Amino acid sequence: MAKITLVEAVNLALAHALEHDPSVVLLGEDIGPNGGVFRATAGLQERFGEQRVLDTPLAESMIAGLAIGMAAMGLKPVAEIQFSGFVYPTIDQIINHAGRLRTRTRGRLTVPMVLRTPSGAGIHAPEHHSESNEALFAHMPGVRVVMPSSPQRAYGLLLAAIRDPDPVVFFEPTRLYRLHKQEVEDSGEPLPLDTCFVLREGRDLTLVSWGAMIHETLEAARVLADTGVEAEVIDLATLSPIDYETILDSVARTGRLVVVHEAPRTAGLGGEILAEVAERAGYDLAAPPVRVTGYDVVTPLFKLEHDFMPSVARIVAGARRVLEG
Amino acid sequence: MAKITLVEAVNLALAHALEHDPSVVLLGEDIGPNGGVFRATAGLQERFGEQRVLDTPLAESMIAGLAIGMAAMGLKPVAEIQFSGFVYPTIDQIINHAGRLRTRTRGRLTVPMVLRTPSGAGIHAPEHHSESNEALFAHMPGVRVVMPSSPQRAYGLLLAAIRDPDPVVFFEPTRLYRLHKQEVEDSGEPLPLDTCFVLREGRDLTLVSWGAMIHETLEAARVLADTGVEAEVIDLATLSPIDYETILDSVARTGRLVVVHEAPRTAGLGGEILAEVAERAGYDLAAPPVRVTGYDVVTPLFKLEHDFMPSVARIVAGARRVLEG
Amino acid sequence: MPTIVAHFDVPFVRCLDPEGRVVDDLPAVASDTEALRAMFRAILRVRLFDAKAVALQRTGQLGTYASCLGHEALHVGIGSALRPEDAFFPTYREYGTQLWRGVRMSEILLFWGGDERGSAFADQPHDFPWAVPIGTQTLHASGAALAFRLRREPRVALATVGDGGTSQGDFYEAMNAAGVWSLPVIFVVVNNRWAISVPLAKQTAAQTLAQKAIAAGIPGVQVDGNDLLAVRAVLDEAVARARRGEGPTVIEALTYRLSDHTTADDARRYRGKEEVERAWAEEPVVRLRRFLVERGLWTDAEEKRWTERCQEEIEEAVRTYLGTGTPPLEDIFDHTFATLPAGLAAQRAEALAARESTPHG
Amino acid sequence: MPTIVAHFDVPFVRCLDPEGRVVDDLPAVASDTEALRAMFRAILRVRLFDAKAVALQRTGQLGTYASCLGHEALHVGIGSALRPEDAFFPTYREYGTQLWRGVRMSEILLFWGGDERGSAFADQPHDFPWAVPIGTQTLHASGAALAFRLRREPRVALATVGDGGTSQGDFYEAMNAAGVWSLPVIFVVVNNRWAISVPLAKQTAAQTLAQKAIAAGIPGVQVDGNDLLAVRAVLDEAVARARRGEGPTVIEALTYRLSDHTTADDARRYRGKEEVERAWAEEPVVRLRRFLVERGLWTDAEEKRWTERCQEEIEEAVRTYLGTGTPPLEDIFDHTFATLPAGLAAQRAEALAARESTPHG
Ligand SMILES: Cc1ncc(C[n+]2csc(CCOP(=O)(O)OP(=O)(O)O)c2C)c(N)n1
Ligand SMILES: Cc1ncc(C[n+]2csc(CCOP(=O)(O)OP(=O)(O)O)c2C)c(N)n1
Ligand SMILES: [Mg+2]
Ligand SMILES: [Mg+2]
Repeated sequence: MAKITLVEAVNLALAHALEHDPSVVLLGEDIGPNGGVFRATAGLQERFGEQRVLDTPLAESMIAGLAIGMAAMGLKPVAEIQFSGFVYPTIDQIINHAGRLRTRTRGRLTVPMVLRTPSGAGIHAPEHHSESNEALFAHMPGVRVVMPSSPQRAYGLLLAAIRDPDPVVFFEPTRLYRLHKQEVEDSGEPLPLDTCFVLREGRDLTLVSWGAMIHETLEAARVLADTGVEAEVIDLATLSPIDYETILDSVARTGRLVVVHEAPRTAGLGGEILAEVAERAGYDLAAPPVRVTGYDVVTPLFKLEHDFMPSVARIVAGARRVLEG
Repeated sequence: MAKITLVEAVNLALAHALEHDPSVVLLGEDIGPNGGVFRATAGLQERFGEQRVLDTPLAESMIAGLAIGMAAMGLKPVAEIQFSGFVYPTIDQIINHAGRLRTRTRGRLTVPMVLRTPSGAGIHAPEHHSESNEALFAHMPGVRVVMPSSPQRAYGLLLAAIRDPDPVVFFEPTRLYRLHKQEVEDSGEPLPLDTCFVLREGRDLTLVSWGAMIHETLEAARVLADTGVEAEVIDLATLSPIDYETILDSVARTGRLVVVHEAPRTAGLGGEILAEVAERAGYDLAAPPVRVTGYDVVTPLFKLEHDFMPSVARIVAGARRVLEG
Repeated sequence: MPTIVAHFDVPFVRCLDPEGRVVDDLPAVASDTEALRAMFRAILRVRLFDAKAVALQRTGQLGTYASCLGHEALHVGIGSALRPEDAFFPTYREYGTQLWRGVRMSEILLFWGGDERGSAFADQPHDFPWAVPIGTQTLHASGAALAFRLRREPRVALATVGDGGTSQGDFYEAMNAAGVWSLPVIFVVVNNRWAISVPLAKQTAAQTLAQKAIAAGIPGVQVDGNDLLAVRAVLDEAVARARRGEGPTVIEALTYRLSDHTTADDARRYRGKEEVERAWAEEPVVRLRRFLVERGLWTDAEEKRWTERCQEEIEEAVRTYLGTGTPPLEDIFDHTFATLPAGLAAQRAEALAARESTPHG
Repeated sequence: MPTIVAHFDVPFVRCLDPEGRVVDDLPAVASDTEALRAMFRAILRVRLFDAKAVALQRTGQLGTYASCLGHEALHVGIGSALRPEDAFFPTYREYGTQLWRGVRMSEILLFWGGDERGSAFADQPHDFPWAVPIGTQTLHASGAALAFRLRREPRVALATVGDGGTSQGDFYEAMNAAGVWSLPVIFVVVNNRWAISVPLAKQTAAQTLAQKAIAAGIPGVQVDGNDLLAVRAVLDEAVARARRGEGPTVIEALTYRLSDHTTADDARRYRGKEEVERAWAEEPVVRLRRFLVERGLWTDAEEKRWTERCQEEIEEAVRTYLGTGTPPLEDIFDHTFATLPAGLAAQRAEALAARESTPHG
């Protein structure tokens, strides 16, 4: 079993799905002969043909709208949006139709589609290529939002997303695409979409994060461990609907919560999680919870992107704040 | 001074702006001879001409994109989106350009535009006409989000929004359009976009809400008052950026917080406010804060819309929860 | 002197003039007596239904309703040209097509009565529900057609879109996709001259809406949408082409919105009486009736009997509608996802509890 | 037999063939010797700049960069046809136009070097910055043109959009708006045959991209975009029409992306060498040079001198760029709104403090 990167794990999951389910169809810009600008679909058109892996015209609302029509007619489309800054034209179709068709028709029509898109900053990309906009989708009823943070989870969660009978927006953290390798068995085993993953156990405080920031969050946990503080690290993984049981269980033990995300702070998912924890477990909290997030500014071009993304130091400082109360 | 409704106050503010600032131009679907489907622009084209009040083709991305181009060239466009369910095609233009152009060009180009749109349920409207999606816009850097809850505030806040040098998304609660009348002086006086409004003072708990739900929230405060509980009621009014000083000041006194909104709960603005208060004033809280919100479902068609919108009873129950701790 | 590198014509098809006189070759269906009569009956049926729905709204028994008055021939033309396995993607007015394809009258009323069960279509498995966000349905149709094409099914997708809807980017994206993959999809542009209060001249500078097809490199044709036979002529050809794998067609159907935009609208604010009167002279029922009566295919007596039967059916549908009551509150939770997530289950319980303590009308 | 109700031709204009031979009437500017020489110099200048930018990226001194190799005549044609008070709405490749209109080389490098100050354009007050979200800029151009029209200013807005960009709904919405209000706007479709890896045939079934104008009822014309004189011929006419208040034009300029899509792309994955070689035979510099040299308007010696001057200018720009350093962190906060809201002020302070404790490169 070879060690592979996250983007290779995405490719592996897509190949597995194409191989085992004839209703799976990939569509997107440059996913065919070019294999996707990040190579997530490399080799797939060659292997599965132009009927299964479709290069589309350049139009994101179109990609989403086509996928809805395809899904409602029984296919399982997996659509790629090339960068997260270009996902906005899909929002109308996703919120007004993908997430609604089941309830609008009381189950008569459903939309088992996946919308894959890269997410986040940190790869020196051009303007509009580095946004984190998962919170917009997490606010949409009827839509699942998922973001893996390792090759194994990318593989298992993507398979689960493709098999899920409802629409899933699947964010892939570009910064992790090639950062780590991990052994990934091509077992076809999905990972559950209704639980977070506890990546590290700890009794002193709970760090919740997702996507690329898991990397800094784990690093912060290691830095804290050096000072004798044991942080529990939870990868949210499925960002909507959120598995609060795991989080509340952890906070019940640690009494301290820090949520870390790259997206802007205001109306980000950190607010959602702090609020729910405060609401449901306020008395468990030994100290006010803390958010460590991107600022409420446009993701800067790359000369300043590292000042925008929460650093290990900022996470550690947040943890200290919550530890000192 | 006549008493007028909220929609008439909107009309009055628009007329005032058109009258006093030649760079103000209105555009939108059916805002001309028809005066807008809610009559917000009634009579304005007749009075100010087709060069100032423009009926547009039917395309919301177009309306937003045109407004950006107009604004960057020195006009002050006030665009109307006919119902909030149709605002989604504007998101790409609003987040990628309206909210970014200033920082992208380091102040060389700016976008002093207003995007007006109705918001919320409760008027027995057809499908897709009853959504509350303010949280999506509140997550966008560089964009102000405003929602008035009375004729006076509609007048003053809309004037302020039009004069503001940056983009403002202005939500008008349809349920309040004709519900109350209030004396509104056509003074041209704007209201500030950086403070909430304390509508009722109280020492026992803080109720924060906005838009149409202010109505139920005030009613809940009256119900509570009957039982001897004095609730402070804060109209958030400017939903982004949020005036936390007023909220924190109130919570410091009351120790108890309930946020009420009609939008779905997950990743709604209630989460944002609870989180910020928990983070900055966690020790002031005598009891876990509470959100009373719409559910995480598609706004139902009108037979069930009243079950979706937070009722006075649900707000009172939320208040009791936070009072009893 | 520039050379000409591309060249396009937009044809217009009409078979019957407003007086019901034959003015061009008739399509094959014109010699199928029973088909003609069935279509005319369907036209009358939807007109009667539509009038009742407006009346229900006027008497406070229905929410806002969008009348299809004047569009009936087009609707029935579409319905009768398709097969059951084809898929239809309507806007919010195409009751004539929907009734033909198995949607129940009571479902239409439920939808406008604020009840999602109106889109559950007990007898129509795969057609899309009404698309209120203008233009979005055109992409669903192209997506469905892409599914048919990929699975090699001989099915056709058909979307309607209004004259106003042709201004939406989605429509162009849908046509363009259809062109690229030569999809079995038909876009019928229902040019009823108005988008609420905006007349066609303020909607676009295009002389015809059929020519919008040229942008996608696909055929576009204009048809008299009040002339059932012309509608069938162009549709039969478009459907046959699509089914043979020869690709998409755009059909601009000229008709007129004889009603207000919806019952919430007052068209007198923005359009003159004369224009509406002129439009009445071209409406679809009279000409087809004349055509049929002159050929001995329809009689006043028959029309009276048929009208009565329709009225009975309509009354029955209204009773079903009015008797349906409020949907179960659980439904709004239980159909959000295939399986209820934990958080939503809690909200469901909360909602049911709230309903207990403060029941609504 | 259907009647024909509308009829359209798409003209194609070329003045110089790839060998620089005159094949059609020349525009007025062709007799303005100094203008011709200035345009040719500008073409050489941007080609030299572009090569340097690619080299900077290859040596790790610039971020991802989108080369304009092969588009230079079109860019300079656009730049020279406009007046300073007109407004330009580019995609991300139109350096030739931008340099003509006062954008600095160092600004272009700053932008691709990850620095917002690259879009601050010290010498160009109102042109839009690069539009990376494909197609969106076309609406800004129509909006600007609407502003000009409402204020009765004799200004013209011009947007470029790629062949791929013509698939975006925004483009149709922009053209349609331009048609409705007869706006002084020009859309130049830069048909370089590829949208990253997607060839034109997979982008649209339309035989030409000029015909997309027909959907909006506005004139569309195709031009050899590698032929500066043809570009000026069609642009001069379109600009004059727009300035006279006669409305918009769509110009499809046929050119070729001789480079990879960006420096992050490897075009060998999806297109053959022969195609690129054929395209090199049609590139814009050679034919204009021949035309000028044959008329005694340009010499090798001049080209050598000019090349040297450009290289100096470019080196100076590179020095400025490389010497610019990281923008002040405050800027990302201070330009979010005209005035800094309280919450953002706190975040600004936090960011500056974080920078203090863990400084970055
Ligand atoms: C995206 C969107 N914008 C606005 C509306 C509000 N609206 C409903 S119908 C309508 C006019 C539609 O005109 P047209 O497409 O010609 O269809 P018609 O009503 O004439 O059948 C408008 C603007 C909407 N439903 N969807
Ligand atoms: C909305 C959007 N979707 C996707 C992209 C990614 N992308 C950048 S350039 C490009 C191809 C553009 O092709 P074309 O319009 O022909 O312009 P060209 O690059 O050939 O100049 C794509 C898909 C983008 N920038 N914006
Ligand atoms: Mg219409
Ligand atoms: Mg291209």
